[in-house]
Amino acid sequence: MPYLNRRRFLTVAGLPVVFAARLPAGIGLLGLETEDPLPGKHPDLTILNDRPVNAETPPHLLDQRITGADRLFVRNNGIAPASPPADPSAWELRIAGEAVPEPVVFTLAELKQRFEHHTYQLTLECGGNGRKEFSPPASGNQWSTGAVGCPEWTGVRLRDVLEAANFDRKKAVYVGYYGRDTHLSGDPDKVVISRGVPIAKALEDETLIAWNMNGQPLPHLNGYPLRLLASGYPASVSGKWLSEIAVRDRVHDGEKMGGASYRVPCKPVAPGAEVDDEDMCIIEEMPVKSLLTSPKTGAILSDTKTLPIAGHAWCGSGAVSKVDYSIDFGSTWQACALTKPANRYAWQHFSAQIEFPQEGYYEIWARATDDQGRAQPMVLPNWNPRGYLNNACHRIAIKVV
Amino acid sequence: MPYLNRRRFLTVAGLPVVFAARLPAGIGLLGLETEDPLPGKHPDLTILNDRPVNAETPPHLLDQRITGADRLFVRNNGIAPASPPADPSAWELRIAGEAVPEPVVFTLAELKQRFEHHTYQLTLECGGNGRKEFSPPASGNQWSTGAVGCPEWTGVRLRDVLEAANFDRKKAVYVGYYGRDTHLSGDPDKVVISRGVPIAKALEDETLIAWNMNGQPLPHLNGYPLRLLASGYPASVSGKWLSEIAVRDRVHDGEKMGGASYRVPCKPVAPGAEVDDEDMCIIEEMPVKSLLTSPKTGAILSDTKTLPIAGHAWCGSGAVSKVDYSIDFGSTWQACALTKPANRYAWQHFSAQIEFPQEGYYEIWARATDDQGRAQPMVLPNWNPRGYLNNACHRIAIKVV
Amino acid sequence: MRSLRHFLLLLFLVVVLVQACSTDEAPSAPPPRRENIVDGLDSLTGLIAQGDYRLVKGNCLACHSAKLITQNRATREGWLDMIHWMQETQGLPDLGKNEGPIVDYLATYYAPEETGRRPPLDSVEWYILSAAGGQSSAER
Amino acid sequence: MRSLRHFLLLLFLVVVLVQACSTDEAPSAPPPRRENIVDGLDSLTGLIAQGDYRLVKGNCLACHSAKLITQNRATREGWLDMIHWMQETQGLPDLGKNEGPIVDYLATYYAPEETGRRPPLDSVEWYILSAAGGQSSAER
Repeated sequence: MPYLNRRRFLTVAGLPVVFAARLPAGIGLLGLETEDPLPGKHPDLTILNDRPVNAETPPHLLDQRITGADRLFVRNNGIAPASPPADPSAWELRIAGEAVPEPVVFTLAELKQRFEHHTYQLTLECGGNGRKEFSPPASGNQWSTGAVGCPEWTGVRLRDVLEAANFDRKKAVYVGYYGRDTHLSGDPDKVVISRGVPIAKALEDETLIAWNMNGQPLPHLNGYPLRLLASGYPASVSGKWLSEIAVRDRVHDGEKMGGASYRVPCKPVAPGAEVDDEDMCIIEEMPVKSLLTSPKTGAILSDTKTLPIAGHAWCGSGAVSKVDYSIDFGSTWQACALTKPANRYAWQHFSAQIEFPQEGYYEIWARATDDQGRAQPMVLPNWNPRGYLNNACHRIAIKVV
Repeated sequence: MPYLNRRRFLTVAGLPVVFAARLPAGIGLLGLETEDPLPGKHPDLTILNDRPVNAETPPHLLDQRITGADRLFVRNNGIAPASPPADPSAWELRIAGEAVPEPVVFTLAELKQRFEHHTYQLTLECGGNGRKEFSPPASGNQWSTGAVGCPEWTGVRLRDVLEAANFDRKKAVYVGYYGRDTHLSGDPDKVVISRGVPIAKALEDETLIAWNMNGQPLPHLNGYPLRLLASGYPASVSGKWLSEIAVRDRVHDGEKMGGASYRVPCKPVAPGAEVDDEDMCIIEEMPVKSLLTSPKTGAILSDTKTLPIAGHAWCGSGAVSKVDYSIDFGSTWQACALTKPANRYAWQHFSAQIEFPQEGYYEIWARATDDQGRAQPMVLPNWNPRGYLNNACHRIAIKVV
Repeated sequence: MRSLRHFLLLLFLVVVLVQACSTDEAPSAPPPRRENIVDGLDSLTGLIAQGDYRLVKGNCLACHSAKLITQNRATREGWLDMIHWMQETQGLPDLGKNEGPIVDYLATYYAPEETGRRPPLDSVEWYILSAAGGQSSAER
Repeated sequence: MRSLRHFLLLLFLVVVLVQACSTDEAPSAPPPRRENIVDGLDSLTGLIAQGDYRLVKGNCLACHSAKLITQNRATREGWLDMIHWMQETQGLPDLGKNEGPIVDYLATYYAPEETGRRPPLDSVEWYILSAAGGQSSAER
């Protein structure tokens, strides 16, 4: 019988439990723990779920140009490895799959020693960021705007490693990853999540096997000691606690590649529609988006009618070509200043100085447009069953008194 | 004691009536009548209220370039005169007020004979058109999109008549109207509504005292035999069953000129805010707006991916400079063809041919922009307590199968 | 004045009783519209037929249609504001002890809904549109 | 297997009773978090403390946090779909006779809300921002 500590007994005691007696060892009733579920993270992150750990970052905490490690959101599908590896340099990454002649294993030390190091600032955004606004509602973590960040990542190119494993360019269609997190059920044979990207994306310069974030080892909750990074796609393709890359001769069919997971209807559907699995398509490039990070929403201006605003804008491919803001609910728009990205897939920074015409309540809406002329919509874009890809304009509330 | 017919007895009988015994003569319990509340109107108008009569027109019924008399919405504040005048030519209009040396009375026959006739196509839109979308909700008739129309009106210029009454240009600030409708309470001393416009608006070429709509006498519900028309302002300034024009030396202070009636906060307020009367300002020019009148929403295209669309666009001053449509919730917009107005204050007609990229559910959004660069917002614009001036984009639903 | 009103009320009730017993209706005449409940709504007014809806029928519908109620949504405070506005400007008398139950009914069955800055398109009636020509071509 | 489970359940209850009577807690230790209701919510889980919320506590929280429930909204059918998905892919056992009451609870207290294509900005926490410099300047 599993060990049950006193606190757990007391809280279990009053319930009509049919399940508790079957609890596997180490699994308690949740919501009853007192430990910090977010070690190393900023205390103002919003915890959406503590098992698995999912937490997002309020917009004003993302004001930094390079997102701090303590501020990057956490979206775990399973349970992170219980403790960091004793010797991270011995961490093993296996390269396998139909398009590799035979599996090859590299330790983290070997990866660092053998391949050229690269550092890029790469945007990471959960495919479900913005799900909270879906109507009819979509099930899953109800992300508001904060499942996004843009730290600097250091590692080796996936391409270099696959080439060292002598992968077959003609056969290769997709890569899929595996990691060392544990399924929520505790079953060690269940894969938590195993997703990936088309081979062309895998071979891009910026697709990394990374061990450092902002010059420091990855935070434990974000994949320590090793993870994949394929920016521009939903963050779920960037596997954490990375232990294997499979170079596939077909579209990868790992856990959460099928069904409604990280897939949207191939054709637009009416809100609330039921969609068969066969009519769902895998999400690839994320749409253009922006976030107002300064000021924090709710600012009351009492001694001025002038307000500097700032934030970031990004998109899944190409670049953001402009950002505009509106204080009249989109009747008129004014241009913001916009920086070039530090590198491809890094978010860009916008800023403007707003002169309010008179006192009153205002909403400031920001709207980014990509280099294909596609702008953020002001309303929820195409509805989909799981609530992905909501890139509607971000907005904040301001009072001039 | 008032006369109560049998039907009224039966329906009153079962109720816990505290009020019925005090019913004035001629006033029954409403919702119990069987007569047509909309004589002369298209049967598909939507009745919002039958006492006072308020009815709006579904978008597809407004597809005509010149709105038919049977399709113009009805927004009455009181009860229309019980029966048309026996001799309309003897209908009297009095010109009075502080800025008129002494009151002058013209019969309708005199007006027709003495002054030059003018015909203009003039848009008439209720200030509360679109109120239904307000959130938090605003009280009053819950107009959807159909409290608008654009018939051709024939009459004389208000300016010519005021000049004939020798009004004082230096003293004149505002005109106010009075009409021959009856207050809901039945009290003959209560004024139903008495609004008006600034003198500059009153003196415009297109401000008419009109007796004809589309070459025929006005419909009874729309003001027969005589009404005011000051297009571009909320329709409530265009008084019906017109019996008097007061040329005022101050802003007119008639019924429904004050309080929250046809007024919005002078400064923008947060949704749901309480606003003191002294902080409310009279609505003047209506904002830019458009309506998709073809096809009717809900069209299923089974044998084509091509769809012609059409509609009208208008604004309270100046002209509409462009209309665009979007089928991706405003991420991208395409230009429509747009006609010039028949005359100032006439709505303009837009059209386009949509090629849908694939099967699926689509919403077609139309967005007009005025010659000042102000576009319709995609979302509810500034909230106000009574729900006026909602000019958010109109949209229809389409399926390509 | 008070006794006159009592007299009238009494007279009224007598007439109701007399009428209720009379059978002078021609057999071929359409039956009078009787109060009944269809799909949870009072068939004569469209009011939600729960709680004190009869108080609303008795006190509100002399001056305006029930549609002015059924198309609106408001909080308790909002409905009370509307009643007070009608009393101040439209001649509605004091509702006495009925005011509480009436406002309760309105705030319960006609409460505000949250629709955001853009409500969904709902209640779309779908129909087949042929490529050969829309319904609008004849009208323009 | 069945009798083993019965034995474990019995053992479990015995231990609960023994623990409930024990007083070996140091007096200075923080009091254990007891089940109670604050503002209508179960203080330990945040679940709305009405109806069969204890069934939800007992059957759902072994594998995931109550937050996965409290942040979601769905129809009865939607909640049932989620339960079936957990059973098919996540190892959730059959809930037996508890399934009905659990789904009823979820569909009642965590029903979908209509927010349209753009929800309102709500729960804004207002604060004074001085012209001298925003809070962001230090961070950028």
